[in-house]
Amino acid sequence: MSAKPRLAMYWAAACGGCDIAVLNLGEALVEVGSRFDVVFWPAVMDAKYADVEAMPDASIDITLFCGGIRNDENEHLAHLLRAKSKILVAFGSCASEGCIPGLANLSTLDEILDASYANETTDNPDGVRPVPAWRENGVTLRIPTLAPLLRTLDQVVPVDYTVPGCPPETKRIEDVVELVGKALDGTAVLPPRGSVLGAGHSTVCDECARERNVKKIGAFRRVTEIATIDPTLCLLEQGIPCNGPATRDGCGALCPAAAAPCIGCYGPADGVLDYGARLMSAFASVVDADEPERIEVILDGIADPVGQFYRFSLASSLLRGGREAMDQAHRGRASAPVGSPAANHPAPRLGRTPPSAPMLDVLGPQDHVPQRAPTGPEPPAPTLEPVGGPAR
Amino acid sequence: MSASNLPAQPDGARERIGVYVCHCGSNIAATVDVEAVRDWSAEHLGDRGVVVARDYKFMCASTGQELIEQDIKELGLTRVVVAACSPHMHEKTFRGACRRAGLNPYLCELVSIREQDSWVHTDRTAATAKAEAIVAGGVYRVAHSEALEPFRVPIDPATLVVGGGIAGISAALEIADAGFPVHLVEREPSIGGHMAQFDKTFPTLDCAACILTPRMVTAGMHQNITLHTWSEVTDVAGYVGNFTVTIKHRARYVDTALCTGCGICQEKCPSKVVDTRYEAGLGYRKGVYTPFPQAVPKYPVIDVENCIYFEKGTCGACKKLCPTGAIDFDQKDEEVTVKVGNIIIATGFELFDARRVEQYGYGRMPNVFTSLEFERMSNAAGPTAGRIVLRDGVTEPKAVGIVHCVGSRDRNYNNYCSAICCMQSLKFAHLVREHTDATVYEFYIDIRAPGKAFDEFYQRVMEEGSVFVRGRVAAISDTVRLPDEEAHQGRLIVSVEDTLAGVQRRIPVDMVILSSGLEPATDAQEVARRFGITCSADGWVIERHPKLDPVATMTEGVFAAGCALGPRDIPASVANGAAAAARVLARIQEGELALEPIRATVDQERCSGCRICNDLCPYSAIVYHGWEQVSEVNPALCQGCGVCIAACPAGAISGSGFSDVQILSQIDGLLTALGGAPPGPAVEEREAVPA
Amino acid sequence: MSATTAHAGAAPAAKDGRFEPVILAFTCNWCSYRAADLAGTARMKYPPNVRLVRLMCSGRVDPAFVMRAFADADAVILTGCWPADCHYRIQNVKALRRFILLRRVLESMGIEPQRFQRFYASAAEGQQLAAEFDRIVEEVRALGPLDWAGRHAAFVPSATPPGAGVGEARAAAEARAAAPPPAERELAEVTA
Amino acid sequence: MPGSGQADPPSVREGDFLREVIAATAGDSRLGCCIQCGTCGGSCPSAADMDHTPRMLFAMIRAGLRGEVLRSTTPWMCVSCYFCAVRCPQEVHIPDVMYAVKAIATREGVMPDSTAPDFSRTFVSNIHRYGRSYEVGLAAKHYIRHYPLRLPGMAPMGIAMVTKGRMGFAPHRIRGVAGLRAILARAEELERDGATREVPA
Repeated sequence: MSAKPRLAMYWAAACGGCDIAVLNLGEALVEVGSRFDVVFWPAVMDAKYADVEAMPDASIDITLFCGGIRNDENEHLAHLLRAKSKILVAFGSCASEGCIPGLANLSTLDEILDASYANETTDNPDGVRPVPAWRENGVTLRIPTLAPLLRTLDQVVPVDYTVPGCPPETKRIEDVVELVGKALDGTAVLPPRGSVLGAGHSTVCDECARERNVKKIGAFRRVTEIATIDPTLCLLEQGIPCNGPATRDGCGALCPAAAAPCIGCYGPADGVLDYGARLMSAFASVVDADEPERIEVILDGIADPVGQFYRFSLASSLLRGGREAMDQAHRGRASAPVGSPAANHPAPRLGRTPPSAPMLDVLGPQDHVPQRAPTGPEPPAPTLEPVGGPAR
Repeated sequence: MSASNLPAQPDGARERIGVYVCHCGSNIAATVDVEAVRDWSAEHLGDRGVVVARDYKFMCASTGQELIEQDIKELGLTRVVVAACSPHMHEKTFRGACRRAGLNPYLCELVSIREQDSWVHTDRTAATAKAEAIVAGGVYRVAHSEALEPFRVPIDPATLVVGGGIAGISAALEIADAGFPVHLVEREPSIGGHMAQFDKTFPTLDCAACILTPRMVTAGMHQNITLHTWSEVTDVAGYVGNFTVTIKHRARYVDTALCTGCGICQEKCPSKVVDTRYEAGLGYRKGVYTPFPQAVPKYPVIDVENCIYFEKGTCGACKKLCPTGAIDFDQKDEEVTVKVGNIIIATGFELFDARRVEQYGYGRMPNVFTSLEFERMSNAAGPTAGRIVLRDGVTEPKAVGIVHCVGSRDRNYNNYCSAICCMQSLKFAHLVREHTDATVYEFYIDIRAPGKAFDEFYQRVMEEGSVFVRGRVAAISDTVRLPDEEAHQGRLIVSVEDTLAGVQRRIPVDMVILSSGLEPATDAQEVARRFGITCSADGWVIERHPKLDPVATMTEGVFAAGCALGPRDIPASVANGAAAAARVLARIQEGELALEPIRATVDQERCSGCRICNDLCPYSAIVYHGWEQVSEVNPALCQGCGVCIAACPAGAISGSGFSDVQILSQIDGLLTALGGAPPGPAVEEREAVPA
Repeated sequence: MSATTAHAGAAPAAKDGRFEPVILAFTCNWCSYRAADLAGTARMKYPPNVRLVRLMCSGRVDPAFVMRAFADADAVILTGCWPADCHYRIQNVKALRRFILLRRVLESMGIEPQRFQRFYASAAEGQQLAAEFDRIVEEVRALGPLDWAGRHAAFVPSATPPGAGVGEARAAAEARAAAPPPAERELAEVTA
Repeated sequence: MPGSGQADPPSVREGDFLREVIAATAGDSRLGCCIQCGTCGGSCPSAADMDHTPRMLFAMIRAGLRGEVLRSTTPWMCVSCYFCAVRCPQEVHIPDVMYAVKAIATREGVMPDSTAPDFSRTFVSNIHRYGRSYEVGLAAKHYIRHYPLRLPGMAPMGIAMVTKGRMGFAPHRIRGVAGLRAILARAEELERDGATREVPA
């Protein structure tokens, strides 16, 4: 076994942007390479699933898992990497809340396949459809089978940490790498299991420099419908549906700074059960009309409500995330210890794994059954025991 | 030690919950299988912490409550769920039982299987299943309840009474007599209200002025009462116990420090104005005036719209002739600020405008009068010195028609019964008979005389010879139509169906009195908004509870009395005023007030200052700190509606008593008590105890 | 024990094979819950399919509560005070605004508007409340079960012919779930 | 029981007849909300010619006096002036109820005056032809057909009305009679299909 901590990164149902964001670390990547022994990273190195299967359980120290779970290959890898990893990180919006691939949850599989193989843009006279397995010349060819819904990583296996963003900002990735490094050195402790890394605890508005006033929205408009956007005033107050108020901070409010509304890629703030529900509740609350007819007219300004409120979070939402999202909401709640700080939040860590800290040495899938943390002031911080002896 | 602080159970995982299912005699047990609910709870809610489930004939009886107290002490319960009647009925009862046993009362949940189940359903199986779901909802919810302490605010001993009619005067006197300061605000130059305009009061025929003016004088001279007449409340800030009220004193142009109320200015003023307010348009007043001789305070006001000095800059007779030099044309409106702990709204009513019922011809036909006009006419101190005459001022009527329900009980105007018009109309009949020889017709739909000695008065008016025609007047006309009516040319013809005879009648009279209904003041909605109280669509103030809390409003610290609440007579208004005063006094005596601790709080760490919530609170309880860019809820102003909690996009606002996790858990219980999770492991001490 | 049902979440006992929807109704403490109290005191009858959640104000209803309810309920009702009669003055209007937007989103997500309804009920309108519950229960009964979990099974593609009902698609999904993982399946089975 | 035209024992029938009339009335009649105040009877220009005031007719409907109600002259004397409906404090749609009672009576052939339906038919045919009422023609035709001997007695009033401009000697024809006929034809068609109740008001 190598003396360096072992790192893996994997790319399931995602666009690959997260891998690129990591590569964007530039010189810091060298630091990663020197600190970690990269054992599995299909985007940058050759590796076979069999190699991973051959590893002992919990032999990878940390796995950054990108992408949602759309097919049985994704699911297999999720379980495999869960078993082999001490810390499994849902990395990026796809793994943590489904992101753009998750929008397919609005369609049935037949509709999805039709869109790919049988619409007017497709030249497919024989109506060929993919088959999961095909025997040709005595060889069985297999492709993964699509799952009925795209699921987030934590709807499939327990997840230790989440790094949000589409993709996560490179600077934030650096912070995470630094934190993990320090934890390995014993100079920092990791936050409780279930925490979000590389982001803040409030919302984009917290980082946004625009001036904000009491909100009353008389009309929603698209950016393109506005001749001049006030450079200093809150976009929402200008009628532009900006998702900033409901979106976790950490990005530095880059979009609003560029006069583009926040679209919500950093996901919900701490403790929010359903991102879209929060956002639509907020928007509707400040609609400046009391009569149903007038309210309807104002809301007509939101052209695609589901797209507006669930662009990134549909697969983790209560409804289109399906039963898993609901059940997770239950588990999350049931596990919130009354009297602990987590219970003081109205919706404790819903949709994530329970907030007890991962103990690297005993971490394993069997430990992820929902359980209550001991009552106490804080869930215990994880003790990250450096693998292969203390550094230096 | 409160039981909520008991050491955690060995597994550290579970509350110890007791479930108590009430039979309510047969009210619940006849439709819900109470024993089955008890057994089901013990068996299936164990994994949720239920350690004991009992049923009992009457949980609210002292023996039932003792059962709970005993279990809290002996079984160490940390949460209690009672399945019985509506929380509006007995929540306080069971919370009290828990408190006596040392358990924080907010850890007790009363779920209704009576009003919301056994009483509205007939299918026993379905009602029992629903009861089980309701109990599960309560158990799931209570596990996440928190121990709460009532919110305490100090009470400023001063009280604001808005409206100087008989209700407001009564309230003010009660409080002032008890030794506490009162600010009495009246829009008119004098207190007294509508009662000051009346001649007699039904059914006793007391002289209204004789019984009212002593009270006005007492109020005016009371050391604890500060009168703010010719004044209006312009702003109310703060909250129960601690209101800051801004009162605008309109300029009187009379220096009250110098004025002796001698009346010379009124006497010498050359400007004569029709008095539409006090004399209801039947009489005159001067440009400088007190509304009536017994006015309190005695100081006149100058009506700038009808003052020659203000119109043309000439005259100034009052100023020249005032012996004390009290006339001050340069006076300005003034605003004063007072601090009060409680507020009583007694803003009264306005008369329905009878012009709106066009077929009755008021305003078009001179000898159609309103009830208020007749009150002034019959008043010995009024414009006709008590003579009942036609509009020409001399002719006595030979026949008088009194029309009931004008603008009341009518979907075209007001749906409600104005309550006082029947008795008022009977009083009019009596007065007409007393003053004239006229035939009196009472046109009525129903005679509503439910008060003390009311029906006796009705009998008396019948015995006096008034003619009662049961039928709502269709129209009043001043032109004859049929040949045999020629003799009545120039009189008024009342068209009515005599519903007892089943025939249409056209009855000639000389005078018609329209018994107009009562309406809220035209600015009632605005007043309501200013004081943060609620009005019905009609405009009457809504009581906190129409039966059990009839003088409190939905807003803490704001009470209401008299016709502001709806049409009522003088004794009811006086009783209201005293009742509101009693409520206020009880609070002043206590020194502080315990409020339900259902409040919203903002987690400052998670608030990003987006300001979505800022305008959502009708009580202005949410304040924004611009420097820190965070919002905060003032718990004393917060009424606990929870709108901001549901609106906060960051999930930064949470609510005690109705937290997200409580509500979501209740939904879980109601819908999936056993849908997802299998029943938990058996708990040894868990038991279902038969009654 | 004599428990009538082991499943409190189950629909009220079905009679004559009739579908019995489960409906959750959010009520406000001051008007609609008191209307429900009144319906009870006056012994008016409405179907047992409706279960109430009492909140202080209809404006407390968070869209997430509604979504959570749809996981298991066939319909959700939002009730509160009449527009001018809100105990909290104007907060029911906020509930109205949210209701309208939420209903749009739910429709886009595939939930029929009849499954999410609202009405006003003052504290005096027990009869109206009961009548509205009657009406909504019948409307939802006519729509059939929402069956949110089952609908996700319909997302499975397969041999299910187009237009096959939810039930068949669900059966297909169950069969798939019961089958061994693809790697171990016989070719004939997967290519069939 | 339709067709009997007899007074039924009130204890059995009373609710039924009220329901029947309400069902037969277009829209929401609010008949059940009548408070018997008599505003309608007091307002009615024809009340003197009626055997019962409208209010009393409503009381009789409630009392289940089916036969008496259908034989009453009241609905036939109603001139649809709508005074009652405008003034009614309970917003009862009184003229609509009158039409409903007339319709039931006509269907069952129970009516105080056998010429009444014929009068209505003549009136309607005038509407079809001219698009509005034609009083001289209506009165003349009605009297010639049913009471020829009484015609001379009516002449002075007729002449007085014509000379004072209250009645035109020749019929006035509206513009677009064809359009009106199409509307009426469609209405009849809907009525035949039993769909009238579904047409939005």
